[in-house]
Amino acid sequence: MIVNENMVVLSHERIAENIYELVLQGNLVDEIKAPGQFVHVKVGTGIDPLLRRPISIASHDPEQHTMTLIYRAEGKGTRLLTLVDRSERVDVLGPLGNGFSVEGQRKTALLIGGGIGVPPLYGLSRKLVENGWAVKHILGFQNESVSFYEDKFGELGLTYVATVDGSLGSEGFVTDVISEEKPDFDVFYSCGPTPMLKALERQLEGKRGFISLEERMGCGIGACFACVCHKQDDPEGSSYVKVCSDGPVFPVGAVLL
Amino acid sequence: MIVNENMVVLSHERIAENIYELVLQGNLVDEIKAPGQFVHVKVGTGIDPLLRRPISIASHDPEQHTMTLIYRAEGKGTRLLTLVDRSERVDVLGPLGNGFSVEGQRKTALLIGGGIGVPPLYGLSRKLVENGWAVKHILGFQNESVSFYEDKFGELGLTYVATVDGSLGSEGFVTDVISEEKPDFDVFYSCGPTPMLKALERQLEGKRGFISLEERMGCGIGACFACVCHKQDDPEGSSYVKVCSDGPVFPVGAVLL
Amino acid sequence: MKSLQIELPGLSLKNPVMPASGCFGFGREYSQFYDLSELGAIMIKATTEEARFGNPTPRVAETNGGMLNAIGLQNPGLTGVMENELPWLSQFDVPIIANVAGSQVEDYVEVARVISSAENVTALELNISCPNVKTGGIAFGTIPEVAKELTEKVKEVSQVPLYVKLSPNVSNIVDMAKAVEAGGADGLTMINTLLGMRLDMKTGKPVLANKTGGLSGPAIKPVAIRMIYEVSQQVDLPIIGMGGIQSAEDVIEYFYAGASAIAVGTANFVDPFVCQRIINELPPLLEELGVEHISQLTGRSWGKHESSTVHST
Amino acid sequence: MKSLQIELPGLSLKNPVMPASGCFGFGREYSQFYDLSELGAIMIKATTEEARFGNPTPRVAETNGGMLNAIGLQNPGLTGVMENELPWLSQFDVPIIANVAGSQVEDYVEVARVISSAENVTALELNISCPNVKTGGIAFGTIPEVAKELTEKVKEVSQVPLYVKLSPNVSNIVDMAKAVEAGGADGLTMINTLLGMRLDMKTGKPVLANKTGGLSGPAIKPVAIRMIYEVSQQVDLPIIGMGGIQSAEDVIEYFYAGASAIAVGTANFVDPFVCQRIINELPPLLEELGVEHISQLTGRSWGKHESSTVHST
Ligand SMILES: Cc1cc2nc3c(=O)[nH]c(=O)nc-3n(C[C@H](O)[C@H](O)[C@H](O)COP(=O)(O)OP(=O)(O)OC[C@H]3O[C@@H](n4cnc5c(N)ncnc54)[C@H](O)[C@@H]3O)c2cc1C
Ligand SMILES: Cc1cc2nc3c(=O)[nH]c(=O)nc-3n(C[C@H](O)[C@H](O)[C@H](O)COP(=O)(O)OP(=O)(O)OC[C@H]3O[C@@H](n4cnc5c(N)ncnc54)[C@H](O)[C@@H]3O)c2cc1C
Ligand SMILES: Cc1cc2nc3c(=O)[nH]c(=O)nc-3n(C[C@H](O)[C@H](O)[C@H](O)COP(=O)(O)O)c2cc1C
Ligand SMILES: Cc1cc2nc3c(=O)[nH]c(=O)nc-3n(C[C@H](O)[C@H](O)[C@H](O)COP(=O)(O)O)c2cc1C
Ligand code: FES
Ligand code: FES
Repeated sequence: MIVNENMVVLSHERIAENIYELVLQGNLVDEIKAPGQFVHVKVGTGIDPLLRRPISIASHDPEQHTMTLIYRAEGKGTRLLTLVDRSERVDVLGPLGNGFSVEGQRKTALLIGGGIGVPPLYGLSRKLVENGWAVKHILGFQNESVSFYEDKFGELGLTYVATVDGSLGSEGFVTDVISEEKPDFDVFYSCGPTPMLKALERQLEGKRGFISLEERMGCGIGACFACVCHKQDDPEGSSYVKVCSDGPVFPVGAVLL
Repeated sequence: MIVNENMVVLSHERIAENIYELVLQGNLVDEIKAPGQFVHVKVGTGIDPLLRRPISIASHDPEQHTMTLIYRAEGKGTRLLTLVDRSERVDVLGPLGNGFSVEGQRKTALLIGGGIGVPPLYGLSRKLVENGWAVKHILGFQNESVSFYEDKFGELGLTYVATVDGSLGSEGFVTDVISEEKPDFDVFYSCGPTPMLKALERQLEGKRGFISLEERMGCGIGACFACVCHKQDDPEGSSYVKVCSDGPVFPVGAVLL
Repeated sequence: MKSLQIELPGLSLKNPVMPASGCFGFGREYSQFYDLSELGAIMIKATTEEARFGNPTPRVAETNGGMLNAIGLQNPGLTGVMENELPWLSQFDVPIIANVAGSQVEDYVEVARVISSAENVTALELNISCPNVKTGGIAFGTIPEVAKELTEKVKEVSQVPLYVKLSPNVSNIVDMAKAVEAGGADGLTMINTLLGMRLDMKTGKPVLANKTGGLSGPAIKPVAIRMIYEVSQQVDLPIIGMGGIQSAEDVIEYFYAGASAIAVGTANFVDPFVCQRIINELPPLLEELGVEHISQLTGRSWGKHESSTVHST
Repeated sequence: MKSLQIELPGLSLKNPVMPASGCFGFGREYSQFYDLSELGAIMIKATTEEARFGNPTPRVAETNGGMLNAIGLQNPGLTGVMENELPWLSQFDVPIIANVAGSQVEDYVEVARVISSAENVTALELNISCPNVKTGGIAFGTIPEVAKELTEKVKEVSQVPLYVKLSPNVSNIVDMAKAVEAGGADGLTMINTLLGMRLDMKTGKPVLANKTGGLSGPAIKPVAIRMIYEVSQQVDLPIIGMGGIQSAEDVIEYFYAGASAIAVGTANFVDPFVCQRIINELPPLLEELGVEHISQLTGRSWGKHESSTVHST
């Protein structure tokens, strides 16, 4: 069930350049069904900014009723969000959308994340390991100063890092890592900028995989038709999917990127 | 000189129902010339609310570079202002306008205040006493719960209080107090709702006096022509005064109320 | 709540609060949050003859105190709405106002003819004002004569009362209102969105794929209030007001201006419970204001007396 | 700052930033805060033939992300401006754009004839769009033919280039722009305020004594951007853009849309230093964007190339 709750801030830290980790506590956490779901956050109480901001659930702890959001302070809303202090409250709507499906069979998964697409993969990786999967990670960042969580991913499985300027890990993109390392896997999971997802779709053609998409949103629950995408099997037609409610996670090949 | 300063909040207390006392510190205080001047306060940093709020300087302390504002939490802006905490900063433009003239001759002054018109009279009374004047006060409030500063005024001189419901002092309006007590005085000073000022103008016809006016404001410095009033000697004509820059204090009889 | 019950052409409203077209889909999503039967009515998403995908994305952008949208009338088409959406909605005890859109007169007429026959559609909202469709649209919403003719044609075929939704992007809103009144409209809904645009700092290009979009939200409320104030004094039709409504206080302001009911759009995205909240906040607020019935407030800004709805029912 | 220098008809601007008419008086008050010579230009308060008191108060009201004003063109009249204000302003090294207002053609013509002869007035801004004057005004701003004729008449007598200020309260802003271009305008300034209204919760009556007022501030920026985007592609006149500008980023957005310079109005009330601040913030921002000269940004949203000002000087 989707709930709207003023969640308590347990901690709020800057973990990289313009990257913040926000830990929230509340009953909303009990409703989280799968890694990859997101929440819609209202920053401030007034009309400035007016709209909610969609942010992925990076990970959550059912016992403590806590969830972690990791976001980049970019525009008006997220910059304002950084000012929220411990023990203050944040207006959150969620959990929203459908997350990554993590079936029980013990297999090997390759998780590929780019920039602020990395956060939801952490919760996913933990869940997969919990379910007995072997996990490998490829994390792409602009440069070292904006990178985060490499160590945490490292604890869960083999982790490659690529940065555009080579300041951390290998120089280049996640796709370069794949071509070089040729990691073998059964299923891949990816979240990041659309160009990266497109490149992966080509590079990993034929492989089973799931990708998480980003779109500008209004309602976040499927009512306003702001976040609609064409399906690959009907690129021109009127059939569609809504990123907010049908996604943000889709099987690779389902959606026209 | 008018300055725009982010002043430090030294204290911020609720002193009556919806009435708050805000003490601010900064160099702006050094520019205050006379009691009755006001400041233009920006609540919040964004566009909600957009405009500044004019608030009288209730009193100030040149040594400590502090000034006290007393305001009623009413609409969007003032209600938001109540949330500002100690040691935070408030964006203040001022001092604005011309205050009460307090010539040196030792005389007797009658200060008549109504509701949120009372605050500036406190600084005025202190100044007058300092200059060797005898002061009497008549303070009008809706009822006891929204009354404030009676004691402080009492320390400076004879103080009558009137409340509409009689819950404090005599029942009725400040004008009733005058008719009953017939206090004698040389000059009167008044600040309060326009209907009250009108009544006083009639009741104290012929007496020397100064009144402080309220008008909706834009710029607060005389540029936008939002706060203009006709003059009594040219009620229909194009001559005018600006409450923000020519006032808010005017000699009784100068402005058409 | 007796103090909120209102009778308008085709509409017996428990209360004058309804979600605005396009901001509530066909109700399914918001039914997760509260019982849709609590609403005064529901204005469903614009329906066109054929299913439409709408515009490419991005379709929304935020602005100061508002938002831009260029959805492009995406909808499942007349058949889809008749077969799936309306039957689903019939489980709720709430009148449906069907928002009718098209590119040319024939489309409008066909959609109106069919959809007005649905058992739970008790009124139509003729959308002559969508700023986000390339063809047609604009002329219908800005040229009085054209609006009048379309109103007449649609009125002929409609089995339920017809409300015409006015666009604010005109030099003279009163002329438009009078034209559709002459065309036989039973009521007005206003306002639709103001045509606006936002450009991206980095690229310099429009944020919306459609380039321009419709401005909605709190930012446009003063324009809507002004237009309803003007129109309500000049035409004898009930007005369902909308534009930036977020609270019960906003609703009261719309009634003062001349509205007989109101719709909430953008605010649903910020607070999915907003309509329910407003409905609950109204009765105590009316008591504070000392009025027995909300309709007594209609037109108070220009001195209209008592219930504005009588004459129009 | 070479990167900010702009040449427009009648205007050699150090930078493209100027206070908007009516939001800066005649400069006296703001001269307390900074040297007015730092400004690109100054658009002075509307001047009418006779001194005017304007509307009764309240004259302003706040709205979500904006404000309403109904000052009513209060000003000291042509003689007062010629004898007191303009001579006082001549102490500053800054071009003055005189905002010309009136109720009928003759007023406009007379004011334009006289004020354009003042030595520091280098351009006129024809205010055909003030929403707050009962007579005249409105027709001039909404009927292309009428606007064209007024422009011609004023152009005949003006000794300096003529900019016409467009009202956003029209169905088709491009028609208005083309009409005044045909009438001989040398440039456009846009937009003036949107007609709006706010009602008082307690009384139900309009907050403004004039009832309706002009909506300005951040709330209207998307409408202004859209109109400048449309007009700049259809007419060959330089545009001075305005509407809700608060920051250097806003200025860039206006240039992207098609503006060649901009004006700041309401923001002066919030931050008296806003124009100076924006002027200082622009150069570093341009560097970030990697452009040598701000005029290279004009019309980038619709793909216009390089300096837009050349053709118009
Ligand atoms: C399903 C989903 C999950 C996301 N998860 C994360 C996350 O875990 N961490 C993170 O840092 N970011 C995430 N994003 C991106 C995040 O929503 C945007 O960075 C954020 O909304 C930008 O808001 P702002 O106030 O910084 O920028 P503004 O410029 O103030 O935003 C203006 C408007 O545009 C929208 N917008 C701007 N950029 C984006 C974007 N990239 N995607 C969607 N809407 C956008 C905003 O929501 C707002 O409505 C996610 C986006 C989606 C759709
Ligand atoms: C010279 C002067 C001195 C003042 N001194 C004091 C004081 O010492 N203490 C105090 O409590 N109040 C004082 N006021 C009144 C105070 O400015 C208003 O109560 C306040 O602006 C209301 O803002 P709001 O956010 O509560 O209401 P909102 O409804 O949010 O205000 C909306 C708009 O209307 C304006 N406005 C509303 N009421 C008034 C009013 N009565 N006068 C002027 N503008 C108004 C606001 O400034 C704002 O622009 C003074 C007013 C003036 C002109
Ligand atoms: C995302 C979105 C979609 C809309 N779709 C429609 C529509 O399909 N038909 C219509 O008549 N109005 C549509 N509107 C306009 C609204 O119904 C309403 O008139 C407008 O948004 C003003 O109200 P608001 O400020 O409360 O949103 C839409 C508005 C938004 C924000
Ligand atoms: C208080 C006030 C007075 C104004 N007076 C005039 C005027 O005299 N002449 C004019 O052409 N525009 C006038 N305007 C309109 C502004 O010049 C400007 O076009 C409009 O406010 C939009 O810009 P902004 O959003 O930056 O304020 C006035 C605006 C305000 C707020
Ligand atoms: S954001 Fe509204 S439908 Fe997806
Ligand atoms: S408030 Fe602008 S002139 Fe007084």
